[in-house]
Amino acid sequence: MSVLAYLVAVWLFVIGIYGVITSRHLVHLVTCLSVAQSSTYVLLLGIGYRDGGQAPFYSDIETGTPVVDPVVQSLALTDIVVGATVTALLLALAVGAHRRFGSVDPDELTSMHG
Amino acid sequence: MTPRTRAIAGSIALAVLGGVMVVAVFGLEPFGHYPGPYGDLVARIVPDQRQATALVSAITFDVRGFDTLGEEFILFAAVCGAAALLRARRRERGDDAPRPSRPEPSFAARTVGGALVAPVLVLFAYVTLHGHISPGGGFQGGVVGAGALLLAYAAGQTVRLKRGGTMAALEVTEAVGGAAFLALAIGTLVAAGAMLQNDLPLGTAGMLLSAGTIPIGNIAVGVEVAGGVALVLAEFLEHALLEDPE
Amino acid sequence: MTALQVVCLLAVAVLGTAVVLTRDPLRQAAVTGIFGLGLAALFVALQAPDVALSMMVVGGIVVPVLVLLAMAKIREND
Amino acid sequence: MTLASLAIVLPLCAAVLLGGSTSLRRRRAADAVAFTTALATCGLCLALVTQTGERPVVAWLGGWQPKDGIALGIDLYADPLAAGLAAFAAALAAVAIIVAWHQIDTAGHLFHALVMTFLSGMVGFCLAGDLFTAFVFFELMGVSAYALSGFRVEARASVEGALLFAVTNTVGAMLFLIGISLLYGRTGALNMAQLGDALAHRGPDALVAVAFALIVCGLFVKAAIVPFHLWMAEAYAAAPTAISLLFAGAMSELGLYGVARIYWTVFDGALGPQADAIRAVLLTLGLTTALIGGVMCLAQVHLKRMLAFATVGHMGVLLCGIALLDEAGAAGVAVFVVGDGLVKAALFVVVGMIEHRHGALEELPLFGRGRRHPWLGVLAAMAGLALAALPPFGPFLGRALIEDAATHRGLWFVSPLLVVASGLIGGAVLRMVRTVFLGRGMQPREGPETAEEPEKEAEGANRLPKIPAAAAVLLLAGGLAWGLVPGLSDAAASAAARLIDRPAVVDAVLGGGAAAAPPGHAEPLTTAAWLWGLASAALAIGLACTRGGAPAPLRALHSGRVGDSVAWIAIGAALVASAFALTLG
Repeated sequence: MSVLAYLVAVWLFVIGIYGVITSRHLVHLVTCLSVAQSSTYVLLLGIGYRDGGQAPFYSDIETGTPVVDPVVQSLALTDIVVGATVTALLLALAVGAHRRFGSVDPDELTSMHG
Repeated sequence: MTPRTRAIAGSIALAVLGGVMVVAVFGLEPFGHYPGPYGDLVARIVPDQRQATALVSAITFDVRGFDTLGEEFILFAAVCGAAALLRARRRERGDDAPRPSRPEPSFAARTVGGALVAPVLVLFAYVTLHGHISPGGGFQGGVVGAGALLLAYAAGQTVRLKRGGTMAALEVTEAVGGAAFLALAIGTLVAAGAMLQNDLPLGTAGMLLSAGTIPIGNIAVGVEVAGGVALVLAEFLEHALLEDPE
Repeated sequence: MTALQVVCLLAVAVLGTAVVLTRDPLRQAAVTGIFGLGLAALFVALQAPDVALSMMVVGGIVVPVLVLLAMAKIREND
Repeated sequence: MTLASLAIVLPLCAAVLLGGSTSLRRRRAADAVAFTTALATCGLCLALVTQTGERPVVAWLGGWQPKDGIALGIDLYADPLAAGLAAFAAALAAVAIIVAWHQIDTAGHLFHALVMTFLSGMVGFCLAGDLFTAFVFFELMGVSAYALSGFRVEARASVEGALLFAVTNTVGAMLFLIGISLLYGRTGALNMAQLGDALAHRGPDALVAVAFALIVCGLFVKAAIVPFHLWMAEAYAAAPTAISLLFAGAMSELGLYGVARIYWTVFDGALGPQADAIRAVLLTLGLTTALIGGVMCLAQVHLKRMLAFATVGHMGVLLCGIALLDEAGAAGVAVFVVGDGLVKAALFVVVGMIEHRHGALEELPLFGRGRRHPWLGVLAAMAGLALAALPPFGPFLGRALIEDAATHRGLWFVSPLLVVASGLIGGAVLRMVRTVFLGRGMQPREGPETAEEPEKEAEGANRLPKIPAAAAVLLLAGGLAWGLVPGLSDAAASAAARLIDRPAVVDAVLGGGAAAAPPGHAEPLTTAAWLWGLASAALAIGLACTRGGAPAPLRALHSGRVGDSVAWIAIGAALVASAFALTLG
């Protein structure tokens, strides 16, 4: 049980990338990538968790109470923003690719090679 | 590779890669036993030194504020890129395509939208301004703020800007947020000697005006995120929502 | 590890798989929204309310809306 | 110490100015702001280099000094190598703006803003002393690059290349971040020096080996190491020429710089005892990359794709130098990056001028067109010879240092294989010169029709834009002269010695001060190295008369499909990670 969180993180990465590899639709592909990205949030927060630790906000608890690691939370926040912006950019590219090629199948975007 | 061989080869590779990762995570401390020392040191030192009760905000905007500066510009770059890509379409569409005329927002839509703008803006301000005290902050608030901006335009309550003007206004909002964060970085460098050094009066923990530069960073990010997210959404929505200049 | 955490972790794993296996992007937008909310719930259970709030607005609202808008654009160009 | 942070923030200031201000939307104003900023950034980085003469510059951002050997805040760490590479990237960014001068006519201010964020990402990645900060600026570089490569939106290929680029590199960034997370879980640290210290005390196990593998694979995607390189040719072909120049001259090199920096600062303490296993894996990848890059380079008829594979091949050469895991190899890499980068940048400028003048980038439609610009042909031919490591120019010196270091270790097979690789690359460039500028070889099938000049060219086709032409000459002259700089090898050896001296880095970052660096010393080049240089130049001249072609499996490998590319990343990562987990764990 003690590694369940990490296993879930690995699973999300693996299944997300599997979705990217087998995807037949650009928008689907981008969403799968965001699933793989979410593995990093789970991994980070899992690493920083502490049994019985409180959320790191001293407005509600006494200073000095054991808290979970606030650093990973800050990293995860950054990571979420990065992930969301990359998703937005990728979706814009997907729309552009469809406009150019008239197809949403990633395998059909290879006009240059015939 | 044919899709089939690719799926098979990819699955095998991912199984191996996942297996190796699983072996690696067994080397981590068991779940629930974060070993430190970074987080514990921060938890011990920062609340007293910075009068911030929300440790995550204190890290995001102070201890590791430089990361956030980089992150804000990732957002900035992605928004610039998405905007440029989505705009290309309008340029090349030219005059041949008939433009669907924009329906006037109905009275109900305007009333409801308009009535919602104020409370959403208040929520934006609340979430952003309390970032150093409680959960929330510039980023979460900024997304709410983007909602307010879009509601305002949807309701047609604001000045009827042409779409070019609207986009420019959102672009400027985003840039102003980014510039504010940069000004904070350079200002602290000049005033305190190190970039993003928090040398402002710190106040008392838990008060709205406390924690020095942390709320300023929150506000800057809130404005930038609001402008950026609204810009991307508006570029996607394009003529569903906004008038074309032609 | 609390029961809530176990439930949330398993739910996230299942929902993530569901997102990938939902091949129709429109349906996927809905599933990914639920996945985002599941992640947010997990983060609350992991004592990370700040991250949970972000995940809620990003994963629950912004990303699904972007996916829907992208699909609308694609339909419109067809 | 303020220089380091200013060098990162200055381009960002320009970016918000360009993105937000309506008065800078006029094209020339944007050009001027971006160009000046890039030059100023380059100046700041050069000033930083002079400050690192005796000891590295360590800047604690936010004023958070480390406490009891534990880093609290983020530090910027500048040694001569880091600051020098940042300066080089900034200089190339200035060149890119010059090249774009005549080309990008649309959405001007956003283009310039993105070049500025790209520059900031590169400088930040060079100077980051914190692993997560390195990741953030790596992503800033990446996101700006995806957006920039999608910029030439009117070209059909553009979006496809940009999408492939963005998806593959996002996967790479995830691998990088998972590796960082594993290390954080082990040590509770993000500062590179502190990480290295913590790992050294505990010795290696599967976690450390896998974290190393994931970080390295993530960086290999950016550095286009086989089989992580499949996005490269598409992205180059898609991106505006000015941007391809930055990708080829700086971005890929930064990926490998990251490998070297992170290995030496973070992992050497823990994995150093098993250096032989790491050397074997990295050397295999490096040689494979060099050869596949070379073969594919000669097979291309599209000029930018050809240069993309030239870059892949040279990334392989660089990886071989890093794989030696010693001072001499790293010194050779440092010399090679600059020499090769300058020469390749000159070639990109030439290609950009051809593209601007003739509107084509394939060898066939350009057949014989270059006869009107013989000077460009001479430039390109000299660049081709320099890329083939003709002594005594810049790329030769770098490659020779790497070869000597390899031979010194008893790895006799490295030299001949690298000779073949650069021979192929130089041969491809020379063949292009032959078809485009001399009108020989590769006859177009319907001669008269394709030889017809379009209307556009009739007026002033002989006139080439002056500023890019001057830039090309200067870049090439710099790349050639680089090999002749007196004392360069010794300086590179000193810089490399400081890169690999982990205890001194830890002392400088966490201990507050370091002993003054000992001067480095490079062995003089062996005769064999000179002969190998001549051999590869001769090989290049010989290959210039062939048509070149790649075996079908290699062509099939480079399908340019997103799914294939990501599958190969997974395969590569699985191989590297299991190799490291088995041998190091």
